[in-house]
Amino acid sequence: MLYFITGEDITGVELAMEHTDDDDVTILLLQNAVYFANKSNKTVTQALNQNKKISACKEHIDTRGLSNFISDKIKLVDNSKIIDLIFESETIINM
Amino acid sequence: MLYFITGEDITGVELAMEHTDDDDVTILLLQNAVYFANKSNKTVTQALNQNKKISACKEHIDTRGLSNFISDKIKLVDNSKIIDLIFESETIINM
Amino acid sequence: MSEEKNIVILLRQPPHGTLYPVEGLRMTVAVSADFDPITVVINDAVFAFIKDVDKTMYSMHIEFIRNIDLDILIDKKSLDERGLTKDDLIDDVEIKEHQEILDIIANSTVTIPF
Amino acid sequence: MSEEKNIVILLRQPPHGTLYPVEGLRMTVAVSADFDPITVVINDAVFAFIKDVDKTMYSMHIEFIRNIDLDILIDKKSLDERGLTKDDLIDDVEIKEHQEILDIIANSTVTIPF
Amino acid sequence: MARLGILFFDGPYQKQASETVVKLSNAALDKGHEVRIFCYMDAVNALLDNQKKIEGIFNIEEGFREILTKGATIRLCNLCLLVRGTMKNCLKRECGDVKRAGTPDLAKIIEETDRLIVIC
Amino acid sequence: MARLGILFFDGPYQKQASETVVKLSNAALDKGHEVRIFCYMDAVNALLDNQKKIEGIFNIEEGFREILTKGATIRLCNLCLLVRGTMKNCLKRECGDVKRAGTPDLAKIIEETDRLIVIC
Repeated sequence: MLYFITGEDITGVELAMEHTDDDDVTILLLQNAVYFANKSNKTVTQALNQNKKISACKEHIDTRGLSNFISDKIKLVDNSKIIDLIFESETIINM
Repeated sequence: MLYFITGEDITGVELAMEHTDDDDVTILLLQNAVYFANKSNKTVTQALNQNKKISACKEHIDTRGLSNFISDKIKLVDNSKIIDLIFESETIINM
Repeated sequence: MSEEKNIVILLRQPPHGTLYPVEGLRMTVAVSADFDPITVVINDAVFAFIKDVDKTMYSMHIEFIRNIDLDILIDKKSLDERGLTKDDLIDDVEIKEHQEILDIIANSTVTIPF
Repeated sequence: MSEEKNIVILLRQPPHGTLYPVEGLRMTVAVSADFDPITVVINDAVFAFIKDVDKTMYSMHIEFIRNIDLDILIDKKSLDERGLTKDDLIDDVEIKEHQEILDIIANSTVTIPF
Repeated sequence: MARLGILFFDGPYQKQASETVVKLSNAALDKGHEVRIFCYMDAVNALLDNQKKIEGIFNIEEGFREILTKGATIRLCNLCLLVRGTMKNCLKRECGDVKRAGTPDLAKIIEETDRLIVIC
Repeated sequence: MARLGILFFDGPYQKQASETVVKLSNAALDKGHEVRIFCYMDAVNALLDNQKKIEGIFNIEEGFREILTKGATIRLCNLCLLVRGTMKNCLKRECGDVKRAGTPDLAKIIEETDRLIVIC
C-alpha cells in the first residue's frame, strides 16, 4: 500500500501511521510534502520509529536543499523509481 | 491595528494575540479564515479570553452555516462595515 | 480488473472558499456511471454537510448520490475535533468511527482527494 | 503621507512548490524604487534562505535587495521550530528575535503577505 | 472620500479571492471611495473575457465588469499574463480603466491609496 | 508494460503540480508505460498555447507538448475551460492526443489504467 503524498496536508502521514505492522505500508513524499521529512517533524519521526517505510522524491529534496536535514532512514528515490513504486503497489492512496 | 485575515493560515491570529493590551488590536476574519471562529478553535477562544476584539465577515459565516458554532463575542460585520473598519485602522496587517 | 476497483472520493477541504468539495462531489456523480464510489469525508470537509451551510452548488450532487444508494461517510474523529455532533448534520450522511474510515481508505484501489 | 509608509513584505511559504516566495522577493525589488520595504521571513519561508536550496529563480532578487541595503529579517522562532540555526543560512540575512519581528510587523503601514 | 488599494493572487473559480475582491470593491465604491486593484500571479486570469455563466456560480468576469463601470481601476501584471499565455484574452479598455502593468505600478498604488488590503 | 492514469487540479506557475505531472509522465513514458492524463479545474490552463518562456522557469506548455509527442493522452475538463474563458486557447489536436472531455472520461481513464495517481 502506497501513501502517495503530494500536498501540504499531513493527514496522509497520520493515516499511514495508524496501520498495524501487518499492513505493508510505504509513505512517498513529493513536492512540498518533502518538508515533512525534516528531522524536527514529530509525526514523521514517530513514523520512522514505528519502522514505517518512508521515501521522498530526490529531486524535490535536492531543490529545497533538505538532504542534510532529513533522517537517513528516509530513502531518496528518483522519478524512474517512483514509477516503479507506483506499479509495485496494489493500492495507491493519493493525498 | 487591524489584522485582516483572509487565508487558512492561523499565524495572523497568533501574532495578533502576542500584542499587549496597550495596543488597539482588532482581528477580522474573512473567507475560510472564518472557520477559526468555531468555538472548538483553541487559539481564537484564548484570544477572546484575552479580550481581543474579533470580527468576522457575516456573509462568509452565513454561507458556511457557522452562526450557531461561534462565540457571541465575535462580531459579525457586513461588507460596508468591513470597508469602514479598513479606513478606521491606521495599520492593516494582511495575512 | 476494472469491475473490482474500489473508488474512494476523499473530501478534505471546507465547502466554501474553494471549489474542491463541490468538484469532488461532481466527480463522485461522474464516476458512479462505471463504479460504486464511496465518498469519505474528513477534516474541514465535514462542514459541507452541516444543516445550515449553503448547499446551492452541491445539493443536487448529494441528492443524486443518495438516490443511487451510494454512501457518504463522515469521519467521527473529524466531527469531534470540530465540536460537531450527528444532530448538526443532514440525514443523507452516515457517521463512521475513525478506524472504519481508515479501513475503507486502505481497502480502496483508487483514492481521489479533494 | 506616502513618504512615511513602512512596507513589510512578509514571506510565509516555502521556496519551492509554489511561486509565492519568488514573487514576494520580486515585489520587494519592485517596491524598493519608491519605498524602503523590509522583507520579513516567517514559517516555512525560512527555508528559502538555507545554504543548499536552489535559488536560481531568486538569487538575483536577494542580491539586488542587499546591494541597496535593505534588510531581509528571519524570525528566530520559525528557525527554532524547524531545527535550523544561523549556520544553515546564507550571510545575506539577519536573524531577529520573535518579539522584534512582531514589532516590525506591527509598525508597518502596509503588510503584503506571500 | 478615501482610496482603497487591493492586491490579490488567485485566479477565478478555484478559490474565493476574486469573488471577495469584487464584493469588497463594490462595497467601497458604493460608499463613494476610490478603488485601485492590482492582479498578481494567477489573479490576472480573473479578468479574462468569455467566462461562461454557470447557474449557481458567481461569474467573476461580470463582477469585474461591474466594478470597472463604477470606476475601479485595475492593473494586470504583464509578465504574469505572458507566462500563462493569456495576454490576448483579457478585458479591453472599452470595459473601463483596465490595463497591463508592471510590478512598479503596485508601488504607485500603495503610494496613492490610503489603505492596501491583500486578499489571500 | 502498464498504464498510468494521472489526475491533477492546479494551473501552471502558481503551484508545482503541472511540472510534476510532466516529469512523472516523462519517467513513465521513458520506461515504456502508457500515460493518460485528466486535467480538472485550474489544471486545464496548464495546456494553454503561447506560454512565454522565461529564463529559469520550467515552461509548462513545452513540457506537455513533449509528453504528447511521446504518446501521452490528455483530456481537459470541458466545463472547467468554459467557465474560465480559456476554451479557445488550448493546445490543438496537431500536438498529439489532447482533447476536451467530460468528467465521465475520468471514469474511463480509471477503468482503463492500472494505477491512478493524483498530484495535489
